[in-house]
Amino acid sequence: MEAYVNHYVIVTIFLTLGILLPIAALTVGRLLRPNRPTEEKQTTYESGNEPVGTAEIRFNARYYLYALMFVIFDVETVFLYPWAVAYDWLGLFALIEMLIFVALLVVGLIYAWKKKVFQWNSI
Amino acid sequence: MEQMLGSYLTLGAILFCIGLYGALSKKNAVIVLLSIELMLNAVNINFVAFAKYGPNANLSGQIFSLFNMTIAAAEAAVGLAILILLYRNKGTTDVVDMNMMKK
Amino acid sequence: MNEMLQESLTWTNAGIFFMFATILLFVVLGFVTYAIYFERKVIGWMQLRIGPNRVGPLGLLQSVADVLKLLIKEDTIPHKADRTLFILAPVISFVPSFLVLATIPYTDSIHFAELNVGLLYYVAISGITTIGIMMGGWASNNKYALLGGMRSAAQMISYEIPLVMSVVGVILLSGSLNLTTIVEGQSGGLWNWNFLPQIIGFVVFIIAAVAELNRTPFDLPEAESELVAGYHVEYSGFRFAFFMLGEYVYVYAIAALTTVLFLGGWHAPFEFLSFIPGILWFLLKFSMVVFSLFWIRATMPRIRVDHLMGLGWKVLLPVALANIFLTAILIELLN
Amino acid sequence: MDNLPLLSWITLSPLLGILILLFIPKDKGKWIKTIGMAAAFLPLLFTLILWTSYAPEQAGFQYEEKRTWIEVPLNREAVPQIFIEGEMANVSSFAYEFDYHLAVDGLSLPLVFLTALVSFMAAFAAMYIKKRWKSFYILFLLLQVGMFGVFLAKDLFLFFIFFEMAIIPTFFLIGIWGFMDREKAANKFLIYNGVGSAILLIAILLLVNTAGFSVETLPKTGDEPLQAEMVYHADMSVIASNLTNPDAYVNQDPESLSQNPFYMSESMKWTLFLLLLIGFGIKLPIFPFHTWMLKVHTEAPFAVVMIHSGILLKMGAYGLMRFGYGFFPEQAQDAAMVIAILGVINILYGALLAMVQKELRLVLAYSSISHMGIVLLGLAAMNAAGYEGAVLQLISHGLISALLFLIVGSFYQRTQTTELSQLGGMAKSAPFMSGLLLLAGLASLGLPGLSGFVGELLAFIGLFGEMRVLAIIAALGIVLAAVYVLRAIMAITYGPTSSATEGMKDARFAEALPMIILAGMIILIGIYPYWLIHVMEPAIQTMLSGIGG
Amino acid sequence: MRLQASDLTYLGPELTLIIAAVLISLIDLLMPGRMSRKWLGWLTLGALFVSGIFTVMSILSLGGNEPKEAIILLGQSYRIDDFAHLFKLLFLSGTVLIVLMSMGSIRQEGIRHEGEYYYLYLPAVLGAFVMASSGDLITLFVGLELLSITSYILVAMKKSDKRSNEAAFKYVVMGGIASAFILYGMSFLYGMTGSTSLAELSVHLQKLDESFHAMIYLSFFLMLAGFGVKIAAAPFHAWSPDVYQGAPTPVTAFLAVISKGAAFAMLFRIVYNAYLGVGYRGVEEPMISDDLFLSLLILAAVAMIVGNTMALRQHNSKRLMAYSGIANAGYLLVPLAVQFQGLHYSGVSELIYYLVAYGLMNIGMLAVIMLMSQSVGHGELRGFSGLYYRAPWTAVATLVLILSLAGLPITAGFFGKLYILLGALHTKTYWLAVIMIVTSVISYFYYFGIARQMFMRSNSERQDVARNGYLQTVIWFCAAATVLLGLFPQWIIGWISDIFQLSFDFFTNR
Repeated sequence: MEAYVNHYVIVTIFLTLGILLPIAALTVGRLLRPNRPTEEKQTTYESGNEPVGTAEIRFNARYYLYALMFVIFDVETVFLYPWAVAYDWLGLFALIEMLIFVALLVVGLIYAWKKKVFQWNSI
Repeated sequence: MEQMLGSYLTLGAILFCIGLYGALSKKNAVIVLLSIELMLNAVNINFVAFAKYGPNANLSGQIFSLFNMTIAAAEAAVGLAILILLYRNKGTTDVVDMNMMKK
Repeated sequence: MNEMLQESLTWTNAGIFFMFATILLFVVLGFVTYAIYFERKVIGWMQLRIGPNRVGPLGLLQSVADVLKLLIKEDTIPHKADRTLFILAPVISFVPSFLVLATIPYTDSIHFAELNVGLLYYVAISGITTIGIMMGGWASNNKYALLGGMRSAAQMISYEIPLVMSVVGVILLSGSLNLTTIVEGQSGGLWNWNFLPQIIGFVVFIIAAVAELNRTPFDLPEAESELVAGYHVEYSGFRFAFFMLGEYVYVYAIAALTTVLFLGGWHAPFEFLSFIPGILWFLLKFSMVVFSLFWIRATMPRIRVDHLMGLGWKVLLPVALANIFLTAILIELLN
Repeated sequence: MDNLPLLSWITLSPLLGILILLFIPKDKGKWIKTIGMAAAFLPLLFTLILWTSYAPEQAGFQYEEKRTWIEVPLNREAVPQIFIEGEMANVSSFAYEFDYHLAVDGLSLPLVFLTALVSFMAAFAAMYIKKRWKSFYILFLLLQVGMFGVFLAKDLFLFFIFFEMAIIPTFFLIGIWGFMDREKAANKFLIYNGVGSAILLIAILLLVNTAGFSVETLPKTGDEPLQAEMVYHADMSVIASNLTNPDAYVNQDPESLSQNPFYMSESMKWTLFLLLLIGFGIKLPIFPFHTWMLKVHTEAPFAVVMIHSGILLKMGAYGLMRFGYGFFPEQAQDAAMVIAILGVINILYGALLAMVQKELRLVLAYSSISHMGIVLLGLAAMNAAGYEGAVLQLISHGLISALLFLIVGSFYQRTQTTELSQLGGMAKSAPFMSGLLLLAGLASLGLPGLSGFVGELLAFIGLFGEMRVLAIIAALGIVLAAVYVLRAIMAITYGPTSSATEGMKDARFAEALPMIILAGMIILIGIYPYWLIHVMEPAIQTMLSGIGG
Repeated sequence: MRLQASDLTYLGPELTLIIAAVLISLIDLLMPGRMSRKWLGWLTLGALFVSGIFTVMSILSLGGNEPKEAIILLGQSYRIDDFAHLFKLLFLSGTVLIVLMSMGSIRQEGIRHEGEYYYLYLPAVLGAFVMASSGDLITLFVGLELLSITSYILVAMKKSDKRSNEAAFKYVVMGGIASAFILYGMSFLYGMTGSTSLAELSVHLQKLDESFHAMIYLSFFLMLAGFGVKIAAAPFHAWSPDVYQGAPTPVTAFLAVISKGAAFAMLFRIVYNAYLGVGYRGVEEPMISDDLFLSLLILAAVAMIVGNTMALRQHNSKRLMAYSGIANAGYLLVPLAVQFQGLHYSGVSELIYYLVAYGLMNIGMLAVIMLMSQSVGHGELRGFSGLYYRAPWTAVATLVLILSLAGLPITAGFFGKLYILLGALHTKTYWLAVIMIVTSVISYFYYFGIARQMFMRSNSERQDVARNGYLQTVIWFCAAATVLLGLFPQWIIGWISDIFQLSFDFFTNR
């Protein structure tokens, strides 16, 4: 039990360090760097042109499709990992079950493929 | 460890209520969907807490929460897809504007 | 440290853990500094250039100078940017990169947290970086940055799937998610290392890893010629540095993970070489992987964006899935 | 003759007409009318056959037809075994059983006859219908089936179905072929009757669930353990016998029998009686529930009003007698005073309002309410004379109001109005119809020698023996009846000829025939009521025996 | 514990559906784009049919077992019993009608993904199967979500129609919230007992001491709220009118009949397996389960009252059907809410019979509505005006369906209500019986409103009624079956009681 807690203490320490470093570095930077903001410096960079409109626009729906595909297949691994870990116990029966499961997902993949989800049209 | 269970359940309940509140009162449809996810995750906390500290602790709670995650993902996927469709056709994700029927 | 992990937690112990972690942090920072230098050198030599050679002997202090320059550079935040998110983004993209290092074992005695779910932990935490990158792209309120951020996110999530799937074969072989156990499963020589039985998985893993790192040939998100600089176009000074830092820490992490998962970790390739300490073997393999990553960068041209996505979904994913079942069936047959 | 399913023939023969009508194109108006009338005649024919072969002196039901119709099995796991007469028996089946059970007795027979006659006459009167004959006759014939079924069904479930079957076609008949405000009238009709039948349904189901329960042991075969069948019946005879039998489950206190779910407490009986009273009372109609019927009388086509006023209202009275009084005589006895008061209210209220109406149809509607009050009085008397009076009043009112509406319909045909102020001087242009109208009016006010008199007289005699004061007050209604009837008839037949009645033609033969027949029946009953009383005597004696008085 | 190859025969119905769904979707993908998709509809029908055959075979093979016993697969998580079989047959036949409706509406409803429109019903029905058949909370929930998620997509099938999108989104949100509630309730159920298997659950629940009683209530009410949404019972009904109106009409029928039926099957299993007789507090005190059943009764009453009164104000025919569905959810709750006691053990057959009746009349009525809106171009009630003149036969069939909905003889709807009423009176739940009857009378107003439009109004819409073989088949089948089942209810009920025995099929655990 102690070991269990200790390991996560270490993870927490890493997390703390990970957060501390940027804070420290940026604080140090703030002390060292000059700070003379002007209007020009703070405009959005658009290859030297005056910026047009904002960038908070609708993106291409294609990105969502990727996100959806990602969600589906990433969740698949939720089942694949435990199965893989316990594979030696589970044996053939679970293999076939998992095959069925993955086959169904592959059907989904084919569906997306055929519906041209993976066809990237610019942007 | 008994107290642990209580705190987890309280956390779950608080999250669930926040989620419910968000789902019922928020205007932005995306936040509504997020709130639903929050509710489902609150339930997962419950399951995992019971699986660890419950009066009859065993693994099935964790298994249940695995299934929940999957299902929540699928639901979110479908929900988002529908939301995109709606946004394309109506140009808004404001829940208040969803009153086409009922007139 | 190993013994301390078994004891119950005290403030002293925690302090010692903290110290070790800090040491690692500095090691990593040192690695990053010299990895950048090394990369520039390697690429330079490969392209028949000299590479950095002005600052310090052989240009060894070049990266240090770069860091200092970034440190004292004025930091601007555009007016139109979403200030909170803008500041938060580099932190969010950096923190997970360091956090994943907590679970990597260097030898059977030198390691930090030994989590039962180590691999899962790595996969889960590393996914957070995407959010930081997206956040940066969005918060800048700049079209290039947004496009870069979106592309980056799309690419990272697309390649995360094959990455995650390709290691399932390894898990099947070792029956554990604990990285130490995985390494121990590979003891007994070169032919026991996972990259041989898992050659398909290994290849998929490397390709996906390179893409995850946003490195050439998959560096679309920061393609200078197309998107100016991608999601961090509006960043400067140390905020920009943290994006860079995150990327190079991931190089470290991926190289270490590859070593652990596929290259037998601290094990010697042959029995008779096992007198050499494990840490050296580890470092050797680790350096090889890092070198290969730079090598790839030097040799490969950038891939086209539509090919990039197609490759991930249409090739790597099916191959990774096939690999899983091939492995499973082979295990079933051999037992 | 006894083995012929005569009652089914009576009830279902109109369906034959429907079947034929379905195949006739709807533009062949003449054919449709002929077939419709012929189909409406069939039951009358069978009823006449029935009457001739009916054994009037015999008490109880005749011509029984019983077939199991719906047998809904219930889960037997609740009670696998039952204790019967000191022996354990296996329950072999447990079910709801609803039968197709028709039978006729002295109470039903006159009403069936009335139905057959009046509906045939109404089919004649339906000539005036101007549109959509086909659907009219189909609905009309369906309605006929429902009415016969109500008077003949001996199974409560079947009764209810026929009861509803009479409501729905009427709804459409009013709503499609009625006058200006027809939809409202149809709706009002539907809702009131819907509520009525809903109340009825509760009562019926409660009865089925308690008094309908019976256990029947099967004959024992060999060494097999005893087999028993537990059945919930909806059959009238089963329910009635269970209610009267002190050994039946219904009457056994839960104290004596552990957890007896069938026990019917005194308050339960009262509830059921009241439910039946209200359910049928809406149909009858009893005073506060009467408004729907006024609307129907003014808006429905005349053929439908003939049926409605002539027969449908009688269904309520019939049901009340058969079920309310039949099942719960003690409660009826106790409630006699209330019912009598309700009757008096009906009589006086109807009569008073009839006096002030300006529309002929409303006069008749209120007079119907008044006459139904007399039926209630007869029922409240709870003796032979009262019952006979009530039934006779039903029959005679059925005939009279059918005749009245037939004539009024003919008038309307010629004048397009039934406003009293616009009619007048009919006696000149249409002496025949005016004469018959007068006859019907006189019958309605109870002139001796005509049918109305007999019923009223018997009902009053019955009540006079029991509740003298009420009888005297009610008699006032008779006087009022004379006033409103004569006022209305005078206004139509005499006085200056109005523009509407100018140059009006008298009845054609086809119109006159049903009028003559109806008038003939009125006179026949008035002169020689014995032929009806003689038929219903045994049935009424049976009913009275239930009261124990 | 593990699945044997021989057990696969029992899973025939489910396997057929899933294989067919995969195959048909692949066929749809690989088929050239220009080819007619209509025969995918026929394939779907074929799959449903085959699944039906397997179900019947399974019933027959169960009947052969002496003594009768349910087949329990996969570690008690899946039960093959006649309770499930009956529901499965109901779902299959309902879906056949609905697919026929879909085939008759594809062009008019403006649906571009024709293949999906057919074969998505298959996984949805599979979800319903799993709900009816599972003996474990996890499986129950997975089935529920399979059904829900597929129906979210089906509701959104009219891609370019804003109403459809909006309805789908509302459905997703309400469905998601409902799922969360159900899950939350399940989590407490699991927490108290440490088991997700319904059979073990009930054993544990009976043994719990006083301190858990509050949690029993909590778990039940949370689940009830969730299921209230799924069955669209007031006060959890807010979504249903909008969703019913916005969805393509066949999908509306699917939601109204199959979804609801499956939720009832699931509710039945949970309530009776887990909560019956739970929470004994002493001889004089009422048991907790009595309170729980009382709450079900109240829910039923509220649903009837709200559904029927709100329906009075509707002008749109599909919204009307939605409110009628809410009221019917109330009626359907009655056999569930009336506990098994005394001589009353017929809750299951009451529920199933009324579901059959409800399915027939609802599907039929929605087919009529679809036919009408195809002819006049809108779904308002006035579209029905003068239908009798335009299409007398359709009008007559509609009248039959209306009578059934209103609960007038001689129709299946009448007998169904009567049967439920008998059950309620049996257990002396008089107040509920009265509410049921009174609300039925209220319903005459709006049901006969349609009849008035059809028969008594003149023909304000001049259009002819569209000819549509599929829809007309559905309408006539439903009308005919409604009358037949009203005349001879024992055909169904007798058959149910022949094959189904509560204690063996529903309560046993191997």
